[in-house]
Amino acid sequence: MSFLSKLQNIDRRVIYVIVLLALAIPLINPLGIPLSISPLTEDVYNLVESLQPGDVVLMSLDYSPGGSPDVHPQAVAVAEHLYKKGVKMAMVSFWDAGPMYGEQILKKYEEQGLVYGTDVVNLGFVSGGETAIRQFGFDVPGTVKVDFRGKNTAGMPIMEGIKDARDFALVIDFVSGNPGINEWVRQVQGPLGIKLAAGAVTVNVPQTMPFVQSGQVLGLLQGLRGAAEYEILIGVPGTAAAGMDAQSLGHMAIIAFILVGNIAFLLDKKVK
Amino acid sequence: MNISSNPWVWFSAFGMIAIFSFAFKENPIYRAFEHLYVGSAAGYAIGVNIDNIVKRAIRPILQEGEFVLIIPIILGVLLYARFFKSIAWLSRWSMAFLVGIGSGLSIYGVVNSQFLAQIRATMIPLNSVNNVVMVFGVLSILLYFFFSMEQKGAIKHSASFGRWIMMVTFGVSFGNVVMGRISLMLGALQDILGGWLGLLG
Amino acid sequence: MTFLTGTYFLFATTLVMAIITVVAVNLSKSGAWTPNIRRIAGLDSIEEAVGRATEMGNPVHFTPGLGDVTAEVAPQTFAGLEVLGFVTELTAKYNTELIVTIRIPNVFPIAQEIVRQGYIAAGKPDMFKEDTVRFLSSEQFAYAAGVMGIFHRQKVAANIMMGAFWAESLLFAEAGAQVGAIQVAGTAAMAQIPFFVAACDYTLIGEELYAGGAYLSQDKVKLGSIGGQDIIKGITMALILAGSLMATAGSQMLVDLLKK
Amino acid sequence: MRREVPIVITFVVGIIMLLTNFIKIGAGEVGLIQQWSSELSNWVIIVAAFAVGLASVNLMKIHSNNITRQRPGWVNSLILVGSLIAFAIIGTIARLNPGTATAELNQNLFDYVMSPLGAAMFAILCFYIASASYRAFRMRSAEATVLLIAAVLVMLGRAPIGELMWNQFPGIAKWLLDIPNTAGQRAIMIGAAIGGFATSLRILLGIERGHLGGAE
Repeated sequence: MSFLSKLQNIDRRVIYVIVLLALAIPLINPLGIPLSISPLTEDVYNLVESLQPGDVVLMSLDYSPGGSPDVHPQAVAVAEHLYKKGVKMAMVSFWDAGPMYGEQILKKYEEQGLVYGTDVVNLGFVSGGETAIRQFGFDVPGTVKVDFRGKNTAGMPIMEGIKDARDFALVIDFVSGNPGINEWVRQVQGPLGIKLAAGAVTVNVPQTMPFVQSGQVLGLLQGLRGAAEYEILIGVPGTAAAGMDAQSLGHMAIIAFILVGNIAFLLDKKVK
Repeated sequence: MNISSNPWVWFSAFGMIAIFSFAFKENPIYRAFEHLYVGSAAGYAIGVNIDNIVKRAIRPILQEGEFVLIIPIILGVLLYARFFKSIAWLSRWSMAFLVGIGSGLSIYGVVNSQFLAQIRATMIPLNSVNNVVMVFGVLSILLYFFFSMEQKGAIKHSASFGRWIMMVTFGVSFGNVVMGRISLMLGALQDILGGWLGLLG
Repeated sequence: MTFLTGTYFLFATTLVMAIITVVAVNLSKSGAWTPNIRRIAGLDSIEEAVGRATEMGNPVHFTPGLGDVTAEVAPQTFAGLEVLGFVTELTAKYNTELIVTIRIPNVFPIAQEIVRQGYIAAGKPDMFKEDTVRFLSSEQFAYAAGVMGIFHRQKVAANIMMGAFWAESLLFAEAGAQVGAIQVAGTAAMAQIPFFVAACDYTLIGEELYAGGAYLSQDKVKLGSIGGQDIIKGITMALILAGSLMATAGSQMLVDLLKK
Repeated sequence: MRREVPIVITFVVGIIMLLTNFIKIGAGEVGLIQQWSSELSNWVIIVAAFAVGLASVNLMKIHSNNITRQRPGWVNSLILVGSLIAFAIIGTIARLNPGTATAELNQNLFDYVMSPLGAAMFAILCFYIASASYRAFRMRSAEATVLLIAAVLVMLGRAPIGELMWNQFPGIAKWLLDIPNTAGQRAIMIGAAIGGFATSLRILLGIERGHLGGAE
């Protein structure tokens, strides 16, 4: 076996170890590479910035453990911004794991004095996918009569004046697949014309772009990097920002793999 | 180093390392944790949905007398008829209900938001390179997926332009997937290195 | 009865699309009009791949994807199974061993029947062995690991993947490349297409999979539906072109009409 | 009965859900069709909750068989069945009794068992994309070359270090995402909308019955 074909057939475990090191070392010893802010992230930031204290924002938490590392930090960062602005947060989920992530976020703000039912509420999980999103969008109190914690939503101060999705000052869908932003756009944004923004798992970003370009989605956080940019915008760097150096080295490693693999492939073809 | 003293954290760190070990070699510990994950996710979903049934159907029936909700409960129970050969056909009534609602709903949503809205957004003046790429990119890809016509001459060239645009589209997806996958690994590493070993500041 | 405002054009569009689809399907069913679906280029690459495997004397691997026949992705699985019929005939013609791996229990009996019938139709019923169609595991990654094992042990020379795929697509494509197999893939799972294009010799993209399946099965309803969709596509293209030419000339008339 | 009833059900409920967007009957604030469609949607939420259990029944059947026959790997089947039952029971009790110790246990099971294991299962994909990058993604054709170049440009634009190397990379990546990608995704979206429309219509009209299963 020639050197070139040996190089092409290197043990995959060697590659795994290189990737692990490229990610772990900068996590432990950050390099401090500067991060520029994408206009799409700024759009979301400005939407939140334009809200008034007392407005109610709906966060639709539509992700699972599989996508959570890419999306949950976005929800955490946006919630922090909403908290600072004095905006009220309602949460709902069309994925069954969603409410648990909602509880993780709410716990922190309840400890800081926000009152459940007045400033924040977790409306829980609604089964039924696309149909559920439509039903919720058209009739919020009728669809979630009881919240995640088993309390009646009727009479909660935060739910006062909320009839359909148009009564939220902004709806942000944090999403790692279907049902998610597609369904929100076609079942609620289209017919009702709500203000809709999204935080998407990186993999879904390209598919969401036509909605952004056509103005159906007003702002988009793009995966973990979107969360990191948001953390920097609100001046509270968190786990997402801490991971960006590792993202840099990880990308470099993958690009190097593609280059070396292809150089060996092309040279090998020439030799043959 | 500031190792966690929380037994839950120890358990989850051990579980994650066990799952990662699959990449290096398939092994019994991986298989045990894989089955634990599959079982727990399925069990979790059952708990969530029983809660939904109780809150949305059973309580309204018992406490508010909304007896009409017995119909969806029957439809729901009928889904399980498929596990009994003699009455398996009954489960089709429930499927027909779910699929009918889904189709009716999606026709409207798809035509409105993914068809007309996107056509409208493509009706842009041909006054810049970007706009020309956008309009002719969309047109030539639609042409590429035209099946009842042989692709010859000008049509062939135009459709092949469409295929090239798609290749760039797929390249963009590829690049995004890389970032997404690294994010997932970072999340796990932050839990292991930070949450468990206390190595991260 | 009143129409809701702002939905006139939408309603008209839905109605026109429905009429075109229904008429096309019915004409095709009655035999009055059969849309002439062109041969998809990817199908020729399948023939090439089977030919290569024959030259090398090594088996062909086929998977109809990881989707269930009752799930949303069912059309992809069915299209994959239609291609399986074609692959079976080819391998029968060339006397080349075929290995079909299955992840979904529901798909197993269907695939087995297709392969058995394919061999009988080609006059070679003896080629069907009990382990031609293999159920490996219903767990996603366990199935993927099983397929990778088969690639290495049996020195698969051609790998054909048609159906719905998820993240395991990477593993198949890599394992296939490692053993030097010719690979042809087809899927409508948009997230996986990039990996197939980068690692396979030919990839059927999205709707091509359905059209390929309809072409091979010659199912009248499917052919009629594809014909109807082509007509709608043609009208769409004309609309876009007209709209953007009018926009270039400074008129927003068509854009406004679509909002009505 | 067996054949016609499902087709009628599909047609009737489908038409209601479609027309609710276009037509209003009755003088009240909310039209008749709108009332029906709202009630039907409520039902879907309930029926869909029942549907989730279907997959678990299959899982239970396969794995309890493994256990009773002591097939190889039956211990793993036991783990699966045990965790399924435990999570289902604890989850149900916890949700119906919020604020209790069971609810806390349920949150811990989610935070420290289900969530990290699920995240780890998907994190392995990072390894796979790395090894496939090295060993499988080749410039074997002009098309694959274009794809790989676009991919590398996007990666350089996305990783903060790319900008440090050349400050134009983020701009290039943004252009690729905004223009050719949007054109491609939009065309695919329009094509999928036409295809999805045709499929939904065939189901609604009973021309396509695959979802009802083939066998009588």
